[in-house]
Amino acid sequence: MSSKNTSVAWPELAAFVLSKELNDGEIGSPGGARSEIPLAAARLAQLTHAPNLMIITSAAGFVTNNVGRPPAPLFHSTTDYRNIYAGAESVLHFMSIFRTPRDWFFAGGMQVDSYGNLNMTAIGDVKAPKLKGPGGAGLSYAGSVARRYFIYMQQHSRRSFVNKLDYVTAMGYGSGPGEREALGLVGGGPALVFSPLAVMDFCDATKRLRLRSVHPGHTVEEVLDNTGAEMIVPENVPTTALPDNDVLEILRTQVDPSGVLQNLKGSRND
Amino acid sequence: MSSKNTSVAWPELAAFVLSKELNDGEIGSPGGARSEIPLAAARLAQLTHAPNLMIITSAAGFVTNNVGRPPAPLFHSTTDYRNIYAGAESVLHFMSIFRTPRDWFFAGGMQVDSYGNLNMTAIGDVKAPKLKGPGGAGLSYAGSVARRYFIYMQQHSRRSFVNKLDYVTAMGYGSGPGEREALGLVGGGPALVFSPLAVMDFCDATKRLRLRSVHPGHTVEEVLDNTGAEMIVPENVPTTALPDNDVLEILRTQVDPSGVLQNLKGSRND
Amino acid sequence: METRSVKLSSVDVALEGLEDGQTLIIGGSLFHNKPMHLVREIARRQVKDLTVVSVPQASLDVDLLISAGCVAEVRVPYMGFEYLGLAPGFRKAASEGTIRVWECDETHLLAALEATSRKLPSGVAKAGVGTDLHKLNPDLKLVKDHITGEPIMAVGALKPDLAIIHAAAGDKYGNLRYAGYSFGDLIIAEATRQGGGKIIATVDEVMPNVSFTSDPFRTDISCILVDHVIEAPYGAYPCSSHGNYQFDEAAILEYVNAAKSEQSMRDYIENHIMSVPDHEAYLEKHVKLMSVVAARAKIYV
Amino acid sequence: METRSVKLSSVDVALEGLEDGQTLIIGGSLFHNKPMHLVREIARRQVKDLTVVSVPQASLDVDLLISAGCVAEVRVPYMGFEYLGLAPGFRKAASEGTIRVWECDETHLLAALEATSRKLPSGVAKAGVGTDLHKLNPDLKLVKDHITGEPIMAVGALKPDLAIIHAAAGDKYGNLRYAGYSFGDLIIAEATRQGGGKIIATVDEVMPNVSFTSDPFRTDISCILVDHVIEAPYGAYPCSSHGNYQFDEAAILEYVNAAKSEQSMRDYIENHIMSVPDHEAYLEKHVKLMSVVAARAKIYV
Repeated sequence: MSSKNTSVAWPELAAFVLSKELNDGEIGSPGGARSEIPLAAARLAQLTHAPNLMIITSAAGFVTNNVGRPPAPLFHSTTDYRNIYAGAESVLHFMSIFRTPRDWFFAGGMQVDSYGNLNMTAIGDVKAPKLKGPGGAGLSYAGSVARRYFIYMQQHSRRSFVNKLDYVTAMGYGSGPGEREALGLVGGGPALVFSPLAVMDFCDATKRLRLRSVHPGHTVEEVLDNTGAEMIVPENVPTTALPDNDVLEILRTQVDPSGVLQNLKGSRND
Repeated sequence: MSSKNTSVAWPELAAFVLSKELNDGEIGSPGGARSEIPLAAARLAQLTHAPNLMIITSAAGFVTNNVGRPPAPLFHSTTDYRNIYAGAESVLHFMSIFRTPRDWFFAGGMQVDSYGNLNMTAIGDVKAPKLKGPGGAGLSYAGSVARRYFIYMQQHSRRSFVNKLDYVTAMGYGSGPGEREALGLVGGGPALVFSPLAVMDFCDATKRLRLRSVHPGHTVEEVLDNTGAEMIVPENVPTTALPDNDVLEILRTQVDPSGVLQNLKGSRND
Repeated sequence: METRSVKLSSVDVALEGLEDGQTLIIGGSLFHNKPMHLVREIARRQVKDLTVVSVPQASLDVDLLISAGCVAEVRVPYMGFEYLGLAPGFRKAASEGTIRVWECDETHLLAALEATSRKLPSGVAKAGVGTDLHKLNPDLKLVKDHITGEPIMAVGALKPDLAIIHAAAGDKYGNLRYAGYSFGDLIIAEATRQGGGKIIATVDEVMPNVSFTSDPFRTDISCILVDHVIEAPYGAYPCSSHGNYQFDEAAILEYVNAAKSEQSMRDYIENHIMSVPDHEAYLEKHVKLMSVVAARAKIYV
Repeated sequence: METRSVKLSSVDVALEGLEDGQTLIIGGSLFHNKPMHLVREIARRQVKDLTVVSVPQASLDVDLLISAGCVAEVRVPYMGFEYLGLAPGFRKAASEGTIRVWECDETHLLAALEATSRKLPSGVAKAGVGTDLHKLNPDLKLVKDHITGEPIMAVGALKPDLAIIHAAAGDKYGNLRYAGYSFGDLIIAEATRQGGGKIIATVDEVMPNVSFTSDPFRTDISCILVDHVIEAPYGAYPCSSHGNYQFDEAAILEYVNAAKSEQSMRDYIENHIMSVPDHEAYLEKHVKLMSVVAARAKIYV
């Protein structure tokens, strides 16, 4: 298929943006409730600039590399058995999942604050919460060991980007520079936040959330209106770059031939 | 072959005596430097009174049961790959070897004292020992978790049975009753000591080494002359019972068809 | 020479000793290898006040037990339906305060299970340091590392009374082989055995023992870790038997939709659990041949 | 699309960075899966003051390094030749005080490796409580359990600089498959990787990558845990490649006998190590075709 004149759905944009964050030779795990996105990002990286990238589908222990292999379908879950067809070369024992390196992890969250701390526990009083979250999963673990990790939020609102979390389920930069080191957390902390509206990273000096780019069709004002967390806004905020046709072609023909990302619920904002 | 009129070598007697200590349904591991003996004991138990006994060849993780299968040769080492032919049904991951139950273990030692404490570290000053032992191996671990364990000594002398160990590598009953419990050691401690001269156990009340039986051709006096450790000697000490012909037949045709035990170095004392 | 005894059991025999208030640990993860047949049997027996543990992820299995009123406490690192949404029964019960939730990271639960499996009093994890988890969970203790003194999270050994797991195949002695991934089932079985509990496995099929002796390296869980084997074809349905058949998304969504009202959930439980006397009846009533044919075919994409 | 790089290496490239005083960990156990080719290469380079670690058991591998004068400290739970007797080089060096011995139980070393593999500062074991081990080894610390307060032995994380292991087969990317048991090689590779060290694997043969993708559950060690793969047929000889070929007892006894005098050991080392430039030359000089044919045939009893 030709990808020309086909608008890019935000999950596709997410996969593209995140894929560029992954370097050749790294080892990492896609995760979170919408793991199609990081899984696609990692496979896209393998098939473009990072042929030695190894993916561990954490919860199922498959270690995969799809370089030079026939396209494999993208599935909704990293725990799906059929991920074995995407170049699985080994399967880690369950306990070995926690004994192997991660250059990166992906994490979702119900709430994120301006230091990249995450809440997956509850909104409101945990004794009788307005919204009970799914729980800590492996977020705190991943955040403590991974060289860095990427946060992707399915909504960008004042309820999801807040200054004070109802509960800290996983620590990002805590309350600022030096706190991770003081606690002996060996991982580097969150590197980037992706939302349906924008890409954000963290200021090296202050560890504060910082607006990096705004997706096409959206504005800085719109982002700020929907952000309850303090955020550094540089003078010039570029528009999030779209994948060129070659990369989009690889994404749509080799990484996600069945169009799972294009058809994700709420994937369209055009 | 008929086993009649064939004298029983002490390693065969050891295998027979020890096999009677193993109960149906138990799980255990043969070990020690002469592991042919406990391995033969466990297989003999499987083929006589304990068909549900499961053997874990600890260092190699094979879980075996040879009931109803063709006879398998006996090998010198429990780590020998060929033990897989003795009814291996599963192979434990290495770390799972330390996460599975043991109703019994077998242990050797350079020195044993009257509370069943063992020295595998060194004879003489460890900085420049007269004899450097092979080290702790898994003796202390086994002694700490196994429901009980059996000690077999290759020599019975005043140098191997002593009142004070040069070093305590693995704790038996320490310095007496209650000490294991006080330290939170969940295993039950040593149950029996087998030597080329005699069978010894431990008095329930005092946890002291106690003479249980003397092998045919040997005397209580001979045992005492060669024992440097304090030992309880009951008024009547029976002779160690020999296997009957049926059991000896099973031992020599199904457990050890190639006569490994009969031909062990120093296996003859007749 | 005597012969070995077999561990093939009926559900009734296997579940003897199941009591209110016990700690139940469930194998598999998310929609995979969930022993759904046993989950339904436990729910049908209307056991109360269970502490239900599952690691790393639970979905329909634990949520159904909550909806059926069997659960007092949930110890699950991730409790949800992943791309199909949040766990409705869990969410409702937590909001209404009718269940306790043991807030944790998966490495806390694993440390507690590993400690038991090694007969150690406790385990540690770095996860949780810098979070609120230990403020919400009294079993998590922020301590100083024995050697470096740095902050670390300690948790006591966890000893389940009963473990239920599902494998693609097993033999009559209790050896198990999975078609796909076995997730946390091994450490679950090890911890349950070492803690003095009971392990029940359902299997899609019983294979001859020679299938295991011919390739013992392929045995995922040894018979020394299994007390009862129950032959239950499609025993994980509507979840997957990982690598053997896929999960039935429509059947899982049927539960999610039933959770929209108390009446519809009562109807669902009556229809899927209370009114079906056994596994055969369940398959007769709720599983079409073509749907399992499709679930199998999907394995190959 | 770019292509993947391969990890097939020469010994010289793989051993770059090997230095006096490093911590070397050796895989396999007793007479099995010992990477003897690499052991000889390391000995031939006359590296000094190594801390040599092996778990659970070492024999010819570590003893040869001691006899060749490469070792300052030994960290091996069981150091001996099992039914073939005590380890002569180890025994001599320990008696003369020319090496340090890290007295331990195997669970102490495993706790130290597991801690590193999980990026934890330390690990614990119950073993050692009630013994003299911690009085002989300052790295073992008798402490109170974080939760129960009972006595327990703590040990700091151990981070090897270099791990050498031997597998029956591997692919060009570093995936490894063993024919028999892999002993402690996995936790050794995990701890070395997580501690920042390097992992070198010798393999009896290099198999195509498709042999691994066709059955990934059969892969014993993933390529993410291997830095260099060296094709070395009979690379474990005279030890076994477990399940691939048996060890050569006569060849091992040749070493044991050589240890009876310093001169005969010097001759042995000259003959087996210093005078052979590479693996091919070693096989030419010391391994008869019929002895490996026999070693293979013995696998089947």
